[in-house]
Amino acid sequence: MLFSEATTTSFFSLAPWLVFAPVIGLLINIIIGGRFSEKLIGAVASVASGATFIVSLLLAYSVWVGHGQGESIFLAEWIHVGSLSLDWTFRVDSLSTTMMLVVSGVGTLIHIYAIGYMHEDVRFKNDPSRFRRFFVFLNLFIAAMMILVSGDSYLMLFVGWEGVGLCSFLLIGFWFEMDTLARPSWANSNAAKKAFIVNRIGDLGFLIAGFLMFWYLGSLQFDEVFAAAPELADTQPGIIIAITLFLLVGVAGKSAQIPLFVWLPDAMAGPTPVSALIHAATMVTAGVYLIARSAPLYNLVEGAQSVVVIVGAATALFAATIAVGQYDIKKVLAYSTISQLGFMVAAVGMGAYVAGIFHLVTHAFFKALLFLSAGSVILGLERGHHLLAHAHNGGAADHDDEEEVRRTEPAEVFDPGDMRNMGGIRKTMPVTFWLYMIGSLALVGIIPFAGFWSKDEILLDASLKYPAVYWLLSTAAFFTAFYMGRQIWMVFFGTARHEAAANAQESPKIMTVPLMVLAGLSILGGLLNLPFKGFHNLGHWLEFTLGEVELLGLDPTVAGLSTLLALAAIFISWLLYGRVTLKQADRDPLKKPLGFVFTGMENKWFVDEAYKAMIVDRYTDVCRFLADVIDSRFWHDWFHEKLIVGTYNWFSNTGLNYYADQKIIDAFANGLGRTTKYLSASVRRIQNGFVRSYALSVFLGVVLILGYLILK
Amino acid sequence: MSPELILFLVLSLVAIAAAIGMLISPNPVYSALFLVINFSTVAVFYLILGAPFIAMAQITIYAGAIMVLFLFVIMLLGAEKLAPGKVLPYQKPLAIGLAIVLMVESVYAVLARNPSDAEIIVPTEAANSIDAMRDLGIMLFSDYLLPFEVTSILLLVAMIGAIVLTKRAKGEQE
Amino acid sequence: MPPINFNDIEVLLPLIILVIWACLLLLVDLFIPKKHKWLTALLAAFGLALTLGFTLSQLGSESNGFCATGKPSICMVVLDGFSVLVNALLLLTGLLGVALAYGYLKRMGIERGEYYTLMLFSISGMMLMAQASDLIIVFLALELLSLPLYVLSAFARSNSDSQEAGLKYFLLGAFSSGFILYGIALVYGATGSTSLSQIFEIASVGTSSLLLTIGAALILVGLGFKVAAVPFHMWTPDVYQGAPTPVTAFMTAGAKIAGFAALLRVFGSAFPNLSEDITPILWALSAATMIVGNLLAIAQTNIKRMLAYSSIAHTGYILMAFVPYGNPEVAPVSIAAGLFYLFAYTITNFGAWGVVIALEQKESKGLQISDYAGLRRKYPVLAGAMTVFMFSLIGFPPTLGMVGKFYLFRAVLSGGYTGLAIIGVVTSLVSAFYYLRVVVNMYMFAGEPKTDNEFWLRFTIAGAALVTVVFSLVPQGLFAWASRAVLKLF
Amino acid sequence: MIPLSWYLILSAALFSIGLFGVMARRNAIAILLGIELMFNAVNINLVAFWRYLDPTIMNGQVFAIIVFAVAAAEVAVGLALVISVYRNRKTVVVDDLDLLKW
Repeated sequence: MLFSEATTTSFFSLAPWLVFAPVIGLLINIIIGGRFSEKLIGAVASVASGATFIVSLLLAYSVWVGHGQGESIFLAEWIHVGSLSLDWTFRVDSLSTTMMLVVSGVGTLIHIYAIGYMHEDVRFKNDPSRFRRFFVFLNLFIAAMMILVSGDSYLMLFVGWEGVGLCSFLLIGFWFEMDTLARPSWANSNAAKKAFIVNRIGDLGFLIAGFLMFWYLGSLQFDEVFAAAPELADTQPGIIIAITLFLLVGVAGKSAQIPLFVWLPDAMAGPTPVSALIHAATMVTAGVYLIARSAPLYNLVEGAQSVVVIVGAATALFAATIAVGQYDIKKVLAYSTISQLGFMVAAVGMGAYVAGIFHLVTHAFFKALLFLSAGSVILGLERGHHLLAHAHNGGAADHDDEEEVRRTEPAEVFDPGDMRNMGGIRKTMPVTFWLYMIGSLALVGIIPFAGFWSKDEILLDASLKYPAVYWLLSTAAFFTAFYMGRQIWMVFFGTARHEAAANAQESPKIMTVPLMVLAGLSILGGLLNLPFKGFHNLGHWLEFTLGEVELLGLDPTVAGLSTLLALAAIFISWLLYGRVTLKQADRDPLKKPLGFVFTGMENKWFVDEAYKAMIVDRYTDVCRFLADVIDSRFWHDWFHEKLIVGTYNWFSNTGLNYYADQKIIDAFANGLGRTTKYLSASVRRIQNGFVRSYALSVFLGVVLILGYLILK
Repeated sequence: MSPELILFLVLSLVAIAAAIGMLISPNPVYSALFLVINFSTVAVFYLILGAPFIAMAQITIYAGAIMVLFLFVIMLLGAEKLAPGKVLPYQKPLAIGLAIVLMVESVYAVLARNPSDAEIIVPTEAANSIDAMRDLGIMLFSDYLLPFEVTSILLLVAMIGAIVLTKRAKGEQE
Repeated sequence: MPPINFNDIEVLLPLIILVIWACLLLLVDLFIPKKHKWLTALLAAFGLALTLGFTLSQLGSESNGFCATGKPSICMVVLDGFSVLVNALLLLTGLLGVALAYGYLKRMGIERGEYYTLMLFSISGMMLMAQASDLIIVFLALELLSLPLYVLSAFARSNSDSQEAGLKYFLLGAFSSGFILYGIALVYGATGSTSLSQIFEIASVGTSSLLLTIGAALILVGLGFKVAAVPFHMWTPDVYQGAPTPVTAFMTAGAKIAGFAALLRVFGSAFPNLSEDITPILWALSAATMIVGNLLAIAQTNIKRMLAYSSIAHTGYILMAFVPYGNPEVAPVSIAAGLFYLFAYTITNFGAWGVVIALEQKESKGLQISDYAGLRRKYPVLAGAMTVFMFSLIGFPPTLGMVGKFYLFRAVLSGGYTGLAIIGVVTSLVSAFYYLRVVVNMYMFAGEPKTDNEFWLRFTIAGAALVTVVFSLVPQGLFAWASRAVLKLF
Repeated sequence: MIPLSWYLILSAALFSIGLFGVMARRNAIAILLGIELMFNAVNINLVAFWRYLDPTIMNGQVFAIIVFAVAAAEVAVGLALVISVYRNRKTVVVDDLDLLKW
């Protein structure tokens, strides 16, 4: 019925299918997917995602036909209490359709790629059900993301926000039981937990912002909030600042900005398509979308905007320096993502919403391309390694004793993601090489690739509004070019540093074809918004939602300088990494000239350590104080000796081992939980099983209450 | 000092002494017997207050039926001898302290009643006790019919419960 | 003097039918052979359904029953929208309780017909509680609902845990009855009446008296004990762990609903003037309950005990709704939110206990959280349902728990109790830790859980999971019902 | 005539003693005795209030009678539970009943 209602000019009524399509897809896979072949499962999921893309296209078309007139599509009542009424309503306007197109478009390509990628995973693990699970999660993610971008109120946005967070958690921990020497299984589930906990901090900020909005503005619906905000800004500007800054906390959590970015690098523990889709192209940009969506609020308070810009720019530079010191191919890309997100946040912070969204779109193209190509490289290396293992076993091993092979081989710890194991892959995996080159050039910002145009627009805006930020971002861009150069030389040029790299094999068509599409988009993406009169397509498009925007031309100085910086950085990287092929055991050539600075980069500037020292350990101390002084001294003399034994054991085992054995990540993710748990474990000793003590507790309550009433 | 007052004080002392006796005698048989004394004294209070029916009920139900049931079970289980068990050293002092605090609080609450509380009527001479008892009966079967019926259900439930807990099914071994 | 008029019977009709049904069931059960006890269960369920029908037919009618001769305003029981809603919820609890119990009793070898009879009596006590408008009836209803629960807790006669639970529950329950009785006596002394409406009238003239306040506080203690509020909660984990699991499931929901219904009746209609004194106490109880319940749940390894602490924690959340009870501006929305939360909790809770029952083995085996490892692999539907329940208990969308918490926090905030709301939000974040542990166990660790295929149990679990999700998407109707039900009380 | 408060204080004293009994005794039956004393103390309150408030309305007395019945019902169930526990554990000492804790 929904279809018949759609007239030739307006497809708005199709909006709910944005969510229905992936949900139907995942339901099919859950219910009858057990009997499907791998291909069919992948096809169902991809078709579901593709359907979302088509719906997005139709919606975008409707907006375009209606001259940018968006529409809100009511689906059902949700919550009506007192003055608050919230519904399941989809908001279709130029901003949300842009996000829909990016998410569903890139999402569909990644679905297809994942069919090939996960096929290998399944083969390695002998568990077909995980294939199905993976695609169910992916579809769930698409559905949640669609709710996020199409929500008509902050609450609906929050539902999607939590939904994608859940999918992210599930998918980071997807390999929770995969135990290899290079990466033990607990590292995967800990990475998932870390992401979840850090994101909770951000979500708390979002929640507080939501409560404030409801409290002072009386609504959570976008239009109502924006309509009521100017008046509040006149009377109580502090509240608007608080709202925007608390929203920024949420953004920092989801979009991995300082100080909450620590989860994103660890999130690379998930399968590569996940890293590409969720942790590079779509979910992490939700924060940028949130700020762009809340533009009417941010425009009211300049102070908050400056904070956003500073956070973004600082993140951009900080993460870029860390990326220089990483050895894992995906970690480099992860820090690069953080850095690029910093660019976007800085852009939307300074009011250059078009530039921010433009960069979001092009970044989605080329970063997805880079991640997926990196995945292809990793799989290529694994295939090569696999081949070697068979060769060592006399080449007779069957696929049946896959597990056998895995168990016998760990004599040598092989990490297929370590760039020090690579080199010369240009020859063994030519297609991947060229795709990777395109992605890198787009990221580095070489004319005429997509990244050049979008990054340049951000830099131009910055040079006009915040000169200091312009220099920060330019430095970040320099580092970007440097680490990408370093990566390209180390991975693809020179000679192989490991047998596996020498024997790497090209990936199948199902993986490379989506990559080619992404590569095409990375080359041509700049056409969306060329800085020439008449070509500001995206600018005009978004104007419908964001109001009048300033359309800038090309500034030859800014463009020239940034290109020059990029080329210089690539040249330096060639001097260091490209001129001579490194040996596997070689120290990084940057280590000598930079010394401890490089050690800092290598170790992520010790942020994890600092968090442990400043937050986790202090929290532990407080808990320990409560446990030790209050609990142990106070209760123990009255209660059981067990407490002494327990505390003693805890100190000797947990306490000491804690420092000796545990990894920092582990401490961060578990510290909160474990100490709360300990606190809880000691308090529960009061529950000693004696009826009389329980009666005493009741009695104590009575006496206290009566005392309060009498003395009051 | 009026004889009424002296009677009240003596009875109070007996009642409290019996209660304390119940508290401190280690043998539950003695405890139960002390409680019987206490209940009987309280029945005299009811008489003084002009509620002869309640006094009778107190003697027959409480002191008679319930306490006999107690004694019966104590004897049945041989529960008068307790093996030394775990002790909770903090429990007693804390309980005493709290009980005294509660006592003080209640006394304060009683004495601090302000005049706006429901009017205290200077007690008239107790009505003819036969009439009073008839009034009670009428009350029980008119205004208080529902509580009366619910009480009967409550007793039925207690009966079922006691049987369920203690009756052995056929063939069930101890 | 006509002793009874038909209006009185009409007001209590569902209750009377249920009691008569229970008595008949007791007799009929004697003639049902041991092998066919399913018939008793079926008859009990049928009686509950019948009563539910009669209850729903009372929707919209309002009247008083068993009034004093010549004084039609002083009545023993009342029938209004609130009582109908609560009674319907209680009967639903009963139906779910029977569905969970049948297979379990058989499997554990403790199947006896009296189980269902006692349950029906307990429910009638709860229903009476919801309709009471006199303190005597409140007290009697409390006893009527408690006595069968004491016995049911000790129903597994060969199981030491169950026996211990029964005795502990009884001793502490009787102890707390002592307090409530003392409180009622003081209130009677301060006002000369036990009728709620009359107490309100007398208390609203003149200044508040300490005797009345203390009496009210003692009643609060007694009811706080029933709903397991800190610091009157200590019996809860022991009893919930030791009692046969279906009894626990029934207690967590039924006793809580009845306790809160009485709390609302007594404090809402008799003591709104005392709110200045009582509200801070409720505030403190609610805060302490949320904190202690959630904190102690973290350390538990036994799932029954964990859920027991979770039940304490949820008492704290619901109690939050009662904090602004004396403020007629906020109270209706807030109490309606509390009722909605009670519904959400009942459904979710029964589902979660259902899964516990499904996995429990003889001699208290299969009750560790670690026993849930590998559930996803062997029984994916069961694991999925449990995940839904855990998410609902955390308050994660899209579940009833999330909608309930939303209503609740919103009401509390609009009452101006920001501190309480913050405690609520923070403790629910903390609670994610222990609920998710169950999920992690089910999904991420390997293990060999065992369960029998019991149709009614599976049916209940699946139904509860479905309702938990579906009603979270369309909660409006229910909330509107709850709002209508409480509107007349203020 | 004896003032009302004297009765109330006597009742409070007996209630507190009963309460203390619940918390200090280890024998389940003795604890039950303490609870009975508490109920009894409340009854003194009820009857005294009845007498001093308005002796023509019998509601205090009716309440007292109902409390008797409730106390009897509680004792029946309580003693049955004690017997049942005794059969299982051969003890009536509540402190021994600590399988369930923490």
